[in-house]
Amino acid sequence: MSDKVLEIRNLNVTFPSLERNVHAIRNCTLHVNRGEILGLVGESGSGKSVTSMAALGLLGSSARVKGNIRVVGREIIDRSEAELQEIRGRKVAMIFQNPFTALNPFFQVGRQVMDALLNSHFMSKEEARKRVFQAFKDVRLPDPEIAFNRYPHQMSGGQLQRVMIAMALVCEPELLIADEPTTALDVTVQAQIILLLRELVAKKNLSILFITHDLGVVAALCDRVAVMYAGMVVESGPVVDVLATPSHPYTSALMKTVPALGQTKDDLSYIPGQVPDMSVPIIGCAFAERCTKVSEVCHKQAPPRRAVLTDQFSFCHNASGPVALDEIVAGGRL
Amino acid sequence: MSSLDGFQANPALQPSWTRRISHFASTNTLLFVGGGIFLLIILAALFAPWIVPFEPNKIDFSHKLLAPSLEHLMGTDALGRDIFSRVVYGAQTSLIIGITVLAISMAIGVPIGLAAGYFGGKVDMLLMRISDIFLAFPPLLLPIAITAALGAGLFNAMLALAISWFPWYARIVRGSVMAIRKELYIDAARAMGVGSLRIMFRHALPNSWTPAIVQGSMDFGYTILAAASLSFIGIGAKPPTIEWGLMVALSRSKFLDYWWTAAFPGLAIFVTVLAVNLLGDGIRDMLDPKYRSGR
Amino acid sequence: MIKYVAQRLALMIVILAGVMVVTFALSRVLPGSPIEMMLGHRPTQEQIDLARAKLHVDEPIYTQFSYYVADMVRGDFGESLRTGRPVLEDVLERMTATFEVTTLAVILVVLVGVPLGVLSAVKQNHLVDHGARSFSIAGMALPVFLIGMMLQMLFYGELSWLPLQGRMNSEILLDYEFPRVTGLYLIDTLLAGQWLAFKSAAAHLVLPVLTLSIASLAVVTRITRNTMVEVLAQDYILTLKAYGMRKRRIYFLYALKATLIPMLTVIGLTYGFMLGGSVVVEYVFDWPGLGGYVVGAITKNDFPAVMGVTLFLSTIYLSVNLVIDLLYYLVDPRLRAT
Amino acid sequence: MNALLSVKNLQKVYPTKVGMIKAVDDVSFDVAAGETVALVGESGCGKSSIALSLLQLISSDGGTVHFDGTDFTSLSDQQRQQFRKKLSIVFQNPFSSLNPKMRVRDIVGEPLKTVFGLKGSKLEERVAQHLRDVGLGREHLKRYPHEFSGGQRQRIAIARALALEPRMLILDEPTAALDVSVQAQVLNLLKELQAKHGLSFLFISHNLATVNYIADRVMVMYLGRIVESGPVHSIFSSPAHPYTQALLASIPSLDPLKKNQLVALSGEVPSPLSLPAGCAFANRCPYASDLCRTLRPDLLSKSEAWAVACHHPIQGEED
Amino acid sequence: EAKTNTATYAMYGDIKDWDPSIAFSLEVMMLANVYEPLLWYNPPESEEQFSPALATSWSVSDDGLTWTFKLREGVKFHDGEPFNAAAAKASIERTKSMKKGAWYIWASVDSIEAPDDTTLVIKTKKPQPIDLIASSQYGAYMFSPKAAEKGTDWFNEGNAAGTGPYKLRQWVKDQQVVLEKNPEFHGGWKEGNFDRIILKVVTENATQVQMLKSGEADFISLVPADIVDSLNKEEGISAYTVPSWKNSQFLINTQKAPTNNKKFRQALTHIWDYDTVVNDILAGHAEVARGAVPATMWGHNANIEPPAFDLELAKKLIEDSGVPEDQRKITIAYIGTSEAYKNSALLFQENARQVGVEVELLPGEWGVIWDRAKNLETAPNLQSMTWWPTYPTPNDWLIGLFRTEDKALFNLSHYSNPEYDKVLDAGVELEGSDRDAAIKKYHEAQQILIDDAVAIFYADIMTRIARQSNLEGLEANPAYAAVFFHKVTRK
Ligand SMILES: Nc1ncnc2c1ncn2[C@@H]1O[C@H](COP(=O)(O)OP(=O)(O)OP(=O)(O)O)[C@@H](O)[C@H]1O
Ligand SMILES: Nc1ncnc2c1ncn2[C@@H]1O[C@H](COP(=O)(O)OP(=O)(O)OP(=O)(O)O)[C@@H](O)[C@H]1O
Ligand SMILES: [Mg+2]
Ligand SMILES: [Mg+2]
Repeated sequence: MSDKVLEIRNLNVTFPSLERNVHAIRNCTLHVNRGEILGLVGESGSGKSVTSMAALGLLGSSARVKGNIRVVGREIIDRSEAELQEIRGRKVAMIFQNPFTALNPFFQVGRQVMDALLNSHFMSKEEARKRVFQAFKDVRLPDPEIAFNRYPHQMSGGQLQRVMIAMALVCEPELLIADEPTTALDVTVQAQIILLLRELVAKKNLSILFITHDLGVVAALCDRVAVMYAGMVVESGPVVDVLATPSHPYTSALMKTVPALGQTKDDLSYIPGQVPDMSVPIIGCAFAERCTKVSEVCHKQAPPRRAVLTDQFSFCHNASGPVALDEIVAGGRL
Repeated sequence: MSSLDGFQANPALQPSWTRRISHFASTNTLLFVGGGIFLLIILAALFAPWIVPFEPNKIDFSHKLLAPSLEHLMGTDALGRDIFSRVVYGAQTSLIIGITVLAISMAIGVPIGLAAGYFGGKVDMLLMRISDIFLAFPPLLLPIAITAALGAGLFNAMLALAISWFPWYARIVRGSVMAIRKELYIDAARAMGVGSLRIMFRHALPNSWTPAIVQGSMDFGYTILAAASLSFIGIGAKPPTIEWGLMVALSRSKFLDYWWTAAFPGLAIFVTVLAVNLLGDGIRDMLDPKYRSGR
Repeated sequence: MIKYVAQRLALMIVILAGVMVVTFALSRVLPGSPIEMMLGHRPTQEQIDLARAKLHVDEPIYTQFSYYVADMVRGDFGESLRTGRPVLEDVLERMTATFEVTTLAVILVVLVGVPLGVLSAVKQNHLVDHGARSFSIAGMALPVFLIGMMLQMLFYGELSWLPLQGRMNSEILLDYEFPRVTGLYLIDTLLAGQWLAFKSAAAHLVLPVLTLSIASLAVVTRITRNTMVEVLAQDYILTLKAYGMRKRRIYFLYALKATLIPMLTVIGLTYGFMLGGSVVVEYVFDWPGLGGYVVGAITKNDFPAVMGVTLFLSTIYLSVNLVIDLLYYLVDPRLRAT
Repeated sequence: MNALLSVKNLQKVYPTKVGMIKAVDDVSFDVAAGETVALVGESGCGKSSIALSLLQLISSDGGTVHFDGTDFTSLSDQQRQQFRKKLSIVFQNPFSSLNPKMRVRDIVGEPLKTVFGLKGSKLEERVAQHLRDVGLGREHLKRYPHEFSGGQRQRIAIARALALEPRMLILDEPTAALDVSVQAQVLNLLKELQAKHGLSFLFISHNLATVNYIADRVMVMYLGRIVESGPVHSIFSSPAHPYTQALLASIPSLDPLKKNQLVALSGEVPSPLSLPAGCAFANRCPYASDLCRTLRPDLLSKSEAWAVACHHPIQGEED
Repeated sequence: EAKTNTATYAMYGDIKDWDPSIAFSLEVMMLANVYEPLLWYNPPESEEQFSPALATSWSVSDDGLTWTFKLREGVKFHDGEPFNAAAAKASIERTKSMKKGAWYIWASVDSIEAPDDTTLVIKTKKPQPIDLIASSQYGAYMFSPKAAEKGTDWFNEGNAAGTGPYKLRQWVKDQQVVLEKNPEFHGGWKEGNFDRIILKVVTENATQVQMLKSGEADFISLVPADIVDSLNKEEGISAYTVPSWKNSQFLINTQKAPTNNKKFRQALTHIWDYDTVVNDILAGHAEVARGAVPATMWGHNANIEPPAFDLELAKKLIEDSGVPEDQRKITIAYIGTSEAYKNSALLFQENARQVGVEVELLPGEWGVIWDRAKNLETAPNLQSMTWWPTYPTPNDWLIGLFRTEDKALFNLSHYSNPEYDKVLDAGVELEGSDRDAAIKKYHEAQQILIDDAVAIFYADIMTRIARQSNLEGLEANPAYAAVFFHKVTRK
């Protein structure tokens, strides 16, 4: 068995509608190794959430999903609901962006966490309750007993997000998918969550797919990062490498737009133009329209996957480094 | 300003109207069936004199209670009147009822809702309590009480229905105005020194029309049904007005033996209301994406 | 809790006062003199004087109103012109018949409409959904009186399965004495252990209840479906799915509870529609309840009776809504926040 | 200092079902002509409430707001209309701050119409001119907001705010709803416009990095009160208030090697419904003493332009 | 045990007044079976005009002022009280003094005496047909003095105490009245008599018809004329008509514009389509009327020709009348539940439209439209009326409907013609002494009504009966709108 907890290969997701087909994910490939945190970054609409939903088979019947997704070695695509239920909660858990809406307002939070636990593991209620208390303690919720009987509206966003994390932990999944779990929170709370997640990964050998649009959070939390643009991963690699020496023009452009403390430049740089319309077929490189290093080939041919450094890959015609020939076909035409 | 080059909205993101409509036609066949039938009904109402084979009020006892035939498509009633002709004319009445009741109840309800939602506080409290009073009567009972006081008759019935129905519009408009009031563009307009009245009518009203119209299109059918019920129990339309509910009422003593006397006017109500409801549903789907089927 | 109840109660009283303003106003806009209308046939001078005194017509309108309110609060709705008895007595006597039909209809609507709506939402765009939606859209387009008449034609005229009208078979009503404990024949006959009478009562209830239910059933199915669809699109449902929760548990525990509030609202409204619809249904089925009473009263210009029933049913309706408000409180933890 | 905007002891209380929320508690500050002052703090600390009560879009419950020497709070609605041309606002969310049923021409033209009474081609001319200022063309006049991207919408909102040719703009988190790539464009635009028109900005944000980029001075808020104010570079390099310090330490750096510098505050933000008697930050503060828990510190000058509300300010190297 | 023999009668409204002194409406079905008067009036063509009820014999003094009734012995009221002269006296006096319902039939009575238990003496100031009055279908019933003591409220709780063949067993308000055989009935019982009568409230005639067809009802009260023949064809059902003293007319308001114009009124009589109404709407179960008194009643004027249905003539009369075009609007009030009225009115409305007269229909419940019609302000131009005598005399119509009244009661034409009153009074004066002379006067009076066009006299109607055909012993009696159940047996 591979040490890849999540493996997505050539994922394509289309939302068909009579008005226009939205081709939201185009040949996306990424993986999460056991015990690592992969950051998935990208602008709004780049397909981060769709990718994560696909990983759990949660996209529903309105989406057409093609490619391979393996979670802990099990194929996800085209599986029945019953089979998926085996995986969900037990092998992989998910945390959503907005903790205020991700919990049912009509039930006490403890009950909801306990239900998730009882659903994925067979045990007595008493036992389950104990474990929930423990999980609440682990995520440092003050007064677990009181928190257990609270309704969501009686808790703050940071607390709720911790409840969500506790829910994920208590189920002891191998993979945790977190879709922008800190975006709705304040920086100080965000810092708490980041530290908490780091600690939990270290303690419990958890693997996390962490979705965010904040490169700073990636830097602070993740081991590896995958940068998404227009439905595909354009660059991936260890955080240290990608952020220090971005090989894709999009990654570097993105980094330059972020104002950083202590920066005293007169003008912030920006990325001109707009994200491509996902309902229109893209020929060549999706970023070509906005790229400063664009060349003729970019408009004609989809860029191949190149290994830039040992573990750093980039989909760019102009990225330095050798072309991994075996990947040209896989990354190929749309 | 060089930094702004290429900052254009992509027109492809906005599908054209024709595409939208054709998309709609194919996803929402029922809407188009409803719309089609409704159009036919409107045409029937408008061109009734040219369509009908017989004078609708012409009494001819030698032809009474004839079963449907080629000559009398829907048969004749106890007075030998051609039911088909009467059903066609009945469309006029029903449409007038629907339009009048909705117009009156919106004319009362919309301004009330607008003022309540916009000003909030005590104004809201007062106006809404007043509306609540009218909602406290079980539906149909207030119209009954009002017509009992004002006297039976189609106009009074319509007025009574409108009075009992306006609070719904007040509520809906208020609700959406309250929601809109929280929208930043209202604050923005105020910040730019735009006056209250202008904000109410230029900003709040156009944005709260949608739910009112959606509600209206859903209520059109209810109105026709309610008016027919009032006619049926004898406090709505009176002859020589031709109204479907009244036709059923007049045939009540006969329908077990002469089913067509009640069935066709009843069917006319059903088809019309169904068409209107389908249309209303479609309009709602179109204007209010929340209810679109499927995700 | 007590504060909440007190608030709701106060609101209800305020609205009830408003309702009285409306009925009072209506009773003063009667064509001709209200007194003549209220007294009916050839009143003697004596009767007129008495009525004038009772209505306090010589005093200012607000004084008249205060007397009116005092009368209503005491339950003095005046005398019915038709039966010559106090309206309240008539109303109380007939109330149970209406209550029996409307309550059964509401129960039927809830028991059938809610599961159907849930099913329809869960099986979105599948056959069940199409079926349920077609039913609900057709059901809402059927005039109540037509439903009643069609059912009569079918079950009495064609099949002879069910009785045409009335509340109980005459002979059974005579031969099987059962004490009117609740006034609901279905319950009273059971309490008395009278099977035949129970069966007759039930058979007589079928068509009116069905007639009264169909339109509301359509509405409730539809609204359940729509709220359920909305709820199912909520993030917290996604959370449950992401944790591999079984569907049935999601739908019938987590989602349903969230739809309860809109459902309660709809059930309240439905009850109102039923009270209104009972007017037509009781008329069609000769049902000896308040609806039939009010139609009779209208044709006879029995104004005190019409207003009495109106006021009475409004009070009932308001009380139902009060109960529903209290249920909100129990269902929605957010209302309980302190 | 000749302040353009001078706020004294501003108070705002929201009565709610469950109690009174003191959203703005005794806030005073000045903004000089041509200056950019930033207001930062966590969500719910009262930033928007200040913005709205400056314009009296919500009525304040105490204190005064002098703009250009006139007390805004004591004006009648009528008089206030005239003043509104001098002080304008851009809101956080360009997706909801533009009326979806109005064309760009009317959105930008409306204040011109109601305040200046402009009409017809004159109006159109002015609108086009303002749109040009923010980089939009005549071809956009007839479009509706939904036909624009987020960044473009924010430009329209800025054009509208500039239509009355104000002397000061209040910017309530103008880039919070935008992607980083777009955020940069809007920030650049704002800087450009300020240089061109000599505007003052009150820049509200919770993103310290953008504040650092755009502002001269910064005021840090915590639970309705200003806890520290002063020049951006001084405060960001050596914060005096423990909260400011924590805030700065909570921002993840782009440099993965500094990831261990990330420090998190412990504890929860107290409910605004029941604020503690002493310093509101005391329960999360690593330096809190008994004094902090009983006595609320006042905002006191630390140096000429620097003030802090803390019993135990952090002593950094003074510049 | 033998099966109870039950008859079900569908009646279209519940009993309103249980007090026999007051009841004046639908109650007759109950009254005539639970109570008895002193005499019953026999159907026309019987050998005797009356049959004994609680009186076994009676006589009148030569001056016609003193009537002596010999009462039946050994009769007990249902509550066990004995029936005797004192009880009879008390009954009549109570009815008379209550001034409700049909009390006026006793108005001319001067005194009542009960010299012994079985003798009742009634004295009047003027000669009066007390025998007819004592057989009236309202206001002439004998009831237990004990019950009377308990008062109207007691009756209205659903109680009765008569001497009739049936006792009141149960009253479920708005649902049913059940009568049960009185085993002590002085008339005795036959094989096949009903043990029990259910009077079931069924307001809708369609429903009644259905119940008859299904056998659920043995008799129904609402038989639309146009289905009599088709009903009769149904197996097991007998539907037919019998002569009655009823006639129908639309009274034309002579004081309200535009019908205060005689020419205009005459025009209306020509707009009425007599043949269609009688032949189609009433399905031939009626005759076109000739004036106010029906052909079945003595004193009828057969020389009167009904006005022709002639729209041309009507048009001309309207033009001549001088009623301006914009005032040619009339209202027509009738009992809304009646098919026949409704259809006639619709026909009239349609025909009137053709000659430029707009007709507004005012259907309503009798009590309501009656109240309106009495008051000139609210009165309609045309008022439906179906009349039958409380006791058999032509003057019942001529006085009741058309004699000048201070305050309108049934003169809903608001007709006041001194000449007519004079001729009529002369007839009434002669009725006791010289019937032929009286008839002459009555004929003259009827002609005046035609000349003045005070009403559209359109139909002498027959009573429609529909019942199960396995019943025997039903005899038609125009004097009573009731079925005498104890005379009926089931085969
Ligand atoms: N159900 C759907 N139907 C049609 N299009 C969809 C659907 N869900 C997502 N999309 C489209 O897919 C694309 C990717 O969306 P996704 O939600 O994954 O973006 P994201 O990267 O998560 O953005 P954000 O940062 O805003 O959350 C978008 O263009 C979106 O419009
Ligand atoms: N209309 C209102 N009614 C009641 N409470 C309110 C209202 N508006 C704001 N508040 C409360 O006042 C406090 C300050 O709110 P405000 O919107 O000013 O915060 P903010 O700093 O702008 O937050 P954010 O960064 O989330 O925009 C919060 O606790 C908020 O819940
Ligand atoms: Mg997302
Ligand atoms: Mg804010």
